[in-house]
Amino acid sequence: MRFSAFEILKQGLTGNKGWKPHWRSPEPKSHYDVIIVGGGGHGLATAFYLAKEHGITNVAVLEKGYIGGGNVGRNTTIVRANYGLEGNSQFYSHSLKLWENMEADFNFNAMHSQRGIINLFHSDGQRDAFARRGNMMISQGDDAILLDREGVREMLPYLDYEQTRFPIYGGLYHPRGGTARHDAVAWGYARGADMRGVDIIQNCEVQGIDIENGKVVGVQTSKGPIKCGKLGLVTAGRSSQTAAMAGMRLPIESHVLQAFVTEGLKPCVDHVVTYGMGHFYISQSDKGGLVFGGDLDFYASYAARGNLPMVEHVVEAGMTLMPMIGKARMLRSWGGIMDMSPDGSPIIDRTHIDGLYLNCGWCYGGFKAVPGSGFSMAHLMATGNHHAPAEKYRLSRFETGRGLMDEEATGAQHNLH
Amino acid sequence: MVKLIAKSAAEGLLPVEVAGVRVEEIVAPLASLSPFQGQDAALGKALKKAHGVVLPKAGQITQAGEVSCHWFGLNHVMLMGAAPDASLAKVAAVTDQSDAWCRVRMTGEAARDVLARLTPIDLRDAALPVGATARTDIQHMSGALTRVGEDVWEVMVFRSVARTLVHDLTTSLETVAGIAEMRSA
Amino acid sequence: MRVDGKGRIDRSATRSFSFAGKSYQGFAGDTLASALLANDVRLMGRSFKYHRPRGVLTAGSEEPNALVTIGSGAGQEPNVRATMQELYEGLEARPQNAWPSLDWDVLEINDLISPFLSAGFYYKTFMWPKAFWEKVYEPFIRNAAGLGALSGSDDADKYDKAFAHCDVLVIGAGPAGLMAARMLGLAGLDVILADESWELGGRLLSETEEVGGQAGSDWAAGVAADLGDMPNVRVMTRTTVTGAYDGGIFGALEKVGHHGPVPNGAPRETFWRIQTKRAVLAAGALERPIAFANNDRPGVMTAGAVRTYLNRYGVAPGRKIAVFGNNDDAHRTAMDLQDAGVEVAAVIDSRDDVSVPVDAKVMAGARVVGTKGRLGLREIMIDTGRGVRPLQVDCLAVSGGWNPSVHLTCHMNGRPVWEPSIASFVPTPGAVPGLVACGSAAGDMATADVLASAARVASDIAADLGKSAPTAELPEAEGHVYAIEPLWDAGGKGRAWLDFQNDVTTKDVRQAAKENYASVEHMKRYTTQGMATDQGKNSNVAALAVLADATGRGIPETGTTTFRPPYSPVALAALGAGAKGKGFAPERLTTSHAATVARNAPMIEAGLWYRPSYFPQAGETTWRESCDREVGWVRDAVGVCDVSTLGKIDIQGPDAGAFLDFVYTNTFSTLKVGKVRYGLMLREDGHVMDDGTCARWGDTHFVMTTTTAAAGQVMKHLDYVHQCLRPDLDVSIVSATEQWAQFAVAGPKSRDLLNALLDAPIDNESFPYMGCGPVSVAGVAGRLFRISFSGEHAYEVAVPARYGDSLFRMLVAQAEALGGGAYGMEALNVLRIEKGFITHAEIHGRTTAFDIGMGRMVSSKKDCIGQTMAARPGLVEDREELVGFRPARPTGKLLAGAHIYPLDGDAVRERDQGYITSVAYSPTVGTDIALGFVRNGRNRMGEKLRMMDHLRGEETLVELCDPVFVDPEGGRLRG
Amino acid sequence: MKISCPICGDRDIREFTCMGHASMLNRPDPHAGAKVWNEYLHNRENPAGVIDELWWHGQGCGAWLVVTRNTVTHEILGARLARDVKKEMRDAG
Repeated sequence: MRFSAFEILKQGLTGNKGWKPHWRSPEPKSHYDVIIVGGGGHGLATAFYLAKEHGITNVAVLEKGYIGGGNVGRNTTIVRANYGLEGNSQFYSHSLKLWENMEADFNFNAMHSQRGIINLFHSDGQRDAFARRGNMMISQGDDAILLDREGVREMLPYLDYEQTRFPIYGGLYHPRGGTARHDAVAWGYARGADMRGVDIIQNCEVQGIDIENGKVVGVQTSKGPIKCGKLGLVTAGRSSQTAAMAGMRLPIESHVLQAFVTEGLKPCVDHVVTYGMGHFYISQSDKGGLVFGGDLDFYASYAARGNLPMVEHVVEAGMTLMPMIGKARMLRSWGGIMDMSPDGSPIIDRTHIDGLYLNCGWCYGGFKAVPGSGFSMAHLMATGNHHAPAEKYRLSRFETGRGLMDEEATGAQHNLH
Repeated sequence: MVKLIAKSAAEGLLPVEVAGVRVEEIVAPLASLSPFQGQDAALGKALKKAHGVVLPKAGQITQAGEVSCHWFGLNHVMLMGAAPDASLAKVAAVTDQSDAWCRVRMTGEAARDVLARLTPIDLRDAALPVGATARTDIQHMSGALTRVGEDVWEVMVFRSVARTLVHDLTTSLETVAGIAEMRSA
Repeated sequence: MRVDGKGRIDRSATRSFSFAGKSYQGFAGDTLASALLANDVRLMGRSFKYHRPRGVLTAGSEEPNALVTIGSGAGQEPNVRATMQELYEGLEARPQNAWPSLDWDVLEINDLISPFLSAGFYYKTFMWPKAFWEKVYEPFIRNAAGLGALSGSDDADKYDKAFAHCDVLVIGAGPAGLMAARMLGLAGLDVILADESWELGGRLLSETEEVGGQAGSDWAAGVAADLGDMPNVRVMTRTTVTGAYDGGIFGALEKVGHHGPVPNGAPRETFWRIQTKRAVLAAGALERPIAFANNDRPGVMTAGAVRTYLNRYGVAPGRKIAVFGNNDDAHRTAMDLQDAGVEVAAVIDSRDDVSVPVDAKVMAGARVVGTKGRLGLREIMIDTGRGVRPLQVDCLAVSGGWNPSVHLTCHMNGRPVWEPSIASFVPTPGAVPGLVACGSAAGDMATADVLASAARVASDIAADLGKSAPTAELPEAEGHVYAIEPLWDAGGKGRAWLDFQNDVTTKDVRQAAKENYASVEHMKRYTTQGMATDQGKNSNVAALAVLADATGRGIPETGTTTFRPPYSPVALAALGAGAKGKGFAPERLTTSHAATVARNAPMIEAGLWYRPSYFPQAGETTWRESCDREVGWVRDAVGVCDVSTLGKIDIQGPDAGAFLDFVYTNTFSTLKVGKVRYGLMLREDGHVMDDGTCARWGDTHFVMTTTTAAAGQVMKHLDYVHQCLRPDLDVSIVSATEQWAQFAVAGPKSRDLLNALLDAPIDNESFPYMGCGPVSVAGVAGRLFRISFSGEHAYEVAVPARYGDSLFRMLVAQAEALGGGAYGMEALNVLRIEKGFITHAEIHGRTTAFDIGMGRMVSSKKDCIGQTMAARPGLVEDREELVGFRPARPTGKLLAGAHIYPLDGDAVRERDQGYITSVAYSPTVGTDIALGFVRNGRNRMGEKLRMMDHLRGEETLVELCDPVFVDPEGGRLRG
Repeated sequence: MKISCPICGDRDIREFTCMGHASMLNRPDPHAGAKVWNEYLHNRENPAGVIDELWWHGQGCGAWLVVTRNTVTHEILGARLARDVKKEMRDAG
């Protein structure tokens, strides 16, 4: 069924009784050409692009819970291509271009809203660093505008320009940045993949990886063994566990990042705003809730929930930057499990095991990467070659030191990225 | 001949008194003592001999007249009220800290309610009795908190943040006083 | 309508208030909702999506409909639950989410086109044309959505945060909470009893039942008085426990000043962090409505809420009231109304065999299946099993049963368990360590059982904590069995609401299931069920029952979504109290701050410190003029700059030298006493962490300096290295940053200046370049280091901080006498760039010792932090190396943050050669100069390249050069 | 979350900073080779369960601690002074 205004009209007039499942719930087949472990955004996107770009449709996505139940459904929905380092720059640039066409690709409105992102800076030194980044963005073909204090004030009149602890010197404005309806991205890819023949199998936990003579041959699951030609591990915060089934130890620590939403409010924040000094970022959802977040809680966690010190710290940053949000009330807080890598950048690579591919290390920037990650992972799995925009995402870079992409410049301590 | 004029950390900021709680600055010599490996007992002896005070256990203070010794962290005590005797340097690293800290004393029944707004530690009698001290967070500042009397507390933060400390204490004093006024209304 | 003789309001204390511009009167003890109902105002809000007219559904914090805006101007507060807002004189409330008025809301049109707005409709359209999303569709959706509005500006209200500690936190002061708190208090434990109301008693304040032979509310008052007499019990009213966190920490919000004018200093709210050993969840239960067609009209409310309005507030929410339920508890409403003289039109019970001792029509085996009345309930449709018949009523009290308040037990990922006997979920024991539920929160519905379970829990906890609780004397209380037969969806023609605020109906849930959003989480996210301000408190259980039905699964298999903190929403101003303006982070001031500000120097933030940007003089109109002058002073005469913000760390002990050898790349154990050495420190990953100087003050005593930016990081790092990697080393590390006020005195006349203040003059012999030692400064014991960050003959002089202000003034006065003066950060930056000295602009976290040309400083003779990883091939091959840049033409402009490209071709990423980190106009050189990094730059000196700044539209031809622009031989340093 | 500091007793985690896995104590010999160093600095067991972690009581006594904690439940099972743990590791060779 193709979605359209006409379809809505037709269904509305007939009691909304004719809607069909957006994806099937098949039983697993005994063999797939490709199995993707992990039904999150990255996994579903990988399956989608395997089918769409490479015609590989004998594909299963195995999800131990419900699809989109991980970070794609619990993030702060920011989409951007404003990275400063070679490697990341081209990758996120490509990913943003995919965002700009994905809704047409999978016929589902993910409400991708290019409302613009403003990264504030608070000193001359930060301005210089942002200028360097902005110049990188433009030289990559993306958009960036350096705003001075007055330029920021024009766009964001509600910030505190007088008393805030770290004064606003200006901002790096990325007009094509924005937000999207996070769940819809997962559902859209699921629907798109399903329409192309991919089997999405929920409540199917992978419990073992079968390797023969250094080659992957299948997986053991809670729904029985399934054979495969190639296997992609796309399990984000659980990557260490899935890789361990193949005897691998990854450069990943899993940490909790909290996010927050307020009660619904009439429109008051029209962009995505990030506050460099306070690890605070905010936007307003179409429903009216202020969606915001900050830094990791800093301790390893699989609990998908955090604690008060970081809750308070994040809100305190918000209060010094934009005290007008004081009367908004926090409605809900939650956490995601972040696969933190040693340089803060991801891994899309093959492994030493034939047919086993790895996609992880997205830290807390995975949402905007979903299309690019899926596209590049599919390319790698289908062709055996690294997709050019993602070719730097090698596992070996940590040992050799070649091509480290430490955007935060904090070094090899996983929780500092 | 030129002469340098001394200024205390909270000069011009204190004393402050709100609703019966008084905050004032204490100025006295401070020296951090950190015993070399295996020299704890020797430091205890030297301290006793030179200054009459006992080496405090973790979380405790000891006192002899004007001189006191506050536990101040891992492997670390602070001698207060006297310049450290030279004998101490043989067994411990000695660092003059007389000018490094802003030290204030807060007196009054509501002082505990004021502090409960600034520090996460347990201020109940059982947890922090008279004579106990703690290194802790004072409103995002690294600080030391000591209970020197039933309603008498000492707060120490770095000298550079003296103004912030006084601001935070004053705000909390006003909060506590305001709430009391509301309750009595 | 007020009912005589009922309620706990003070009828002698009238309170005037306004709603939607009209004035009304209520009484002290009313909520805004009860006072409006007393004035026969039923319409209080509009729903989120369809803008349906809505009245109160509940009498508590879970209210989804009656959300109003309180106050006006900067401090206006949106989304206030009228059911929780205490009435006070002069209260101004306004409706929200309705335009132009609550009665006539244009967007009510959405209700008419609702067939096209079913679950998830927006995922299926608004995609064409693409550009319309941001420009047309989204703005429309955003404006239609949302509830109340923020003022958009800062307000003057004060908020507060505090910590509390106790042995036992009792959450809720209904019968269970009171019982438990009294026993725990008597056992001698420190107890905090928190309740969201201003009065203790919970449901007892809303019911007519007796406890201990007296009115339940009197029993509660008696216990409250007992608790008030116990010094170890702290009663916190108007306090909602909002979250359960790890380690026995709970968040709680106290509404200190929401019920009237707030005196100076007092906050509106205090956010508490309560640390406790144990907690008792005595939060009671929340009544749930039943879904039936058009069950959302003003006048339809929960049966328990009707009793609350009647018994607690003396208000009958209608003149002719019907009661509809599936359980015995609903019958109480009919009885109480009848006793109070309010007409009960009918009691409709979905169960077949019921008897109710009321003088009204009792309809067993019947269901309400429809309603009428545009702005308020006028009529209900009853399916008696033998046909549908109308009944004229203006209020319908509905009870679908009670849901234990399990929310806090879910905050740490606990899942509640289905309890068929009450057709609801109860807490999983141990879901939050240390927290035990009792009373109706644990599923005990009869008051006698509630009291007994509270007593049991209290005595277990007391024993656990080593106290013996007094034997519980259980007061006599009602012990009826709570009989219920589940009824989720009574049906009828039309939409039946589950989530009132978000307009989620049973049809939406069924449609979601059909579209394969069959997981409860998918259904929630697809339909927005449970995502409104009540977070599904009123609707989640019924919604998943409907989902279970639609998918053919049982309720337990269907599972629940997760309740997460906060239990009820918390103002950001409370969570972030104290952080507004400067409160976000401490302000660190140097001892020269006052004197510097007095000289009109603009202050800039350097980490938490404030430092002067420059010291303007009369006639100067730009910072550049001041800066150039200050640079000239240092180059030609003498300048003074406060450098106290640099980290100063005392490293003492027999192994101090060995320790420094391990943390610095170069060797310090060989440094002579009285000498200073430049040191480079790496992170373990081989990149540069910090640089600075370290002086050997004595045999076993070093004084390390760090950069201002990295002072904290380095201190932490040294402690880490010592405690975690080398505890074998006998060394003590103490920060002395704050002990010393330290000033750079730089320039050819620096020694002249110092000799005017030092008690014993110095010369090049006693203080050669990189020498250090004690000095007497105007009679005060100080320290002197001959080091330079400007390339000039320079010193840093330190005195105990108490003398800092005085010494700064004196140094500046002396400098001025010598033709110089104070200089700020701008000049300091120019001076160091001229000399090619790096700061964190260059050692920004991704640079290696190799990159900055200090590869040889990483000694291979010893192990040190970072040494091994710094040797990785990627850290020494094909790197971007530190270089200097000059404009090829003298007027060429350089910009920090610009990138470097070859002369020909496009300035695109693929051709990127490097970037500029620091730029200054050098008055000494007479052009812009810059530092930065270029691929293999050290081998490309003299090469011409193109600087391109896309952002600022600047393109400059540059020449690569040595990063030292001034005095490369270093003669001036030694002068 | 509260950590029971062996020196200060129960303290709110807001007084602490977490550095990550306590395997950092096990610093290899400088000549141990690229693979060993890569394992040490980058690769992690990352258990969904009990972990030893390094925490610094920076807003307290200044001690570095090895805290044993469950990453799924956040339960704290114990805390020891890192220097003691390190000394034991040295003694054990």
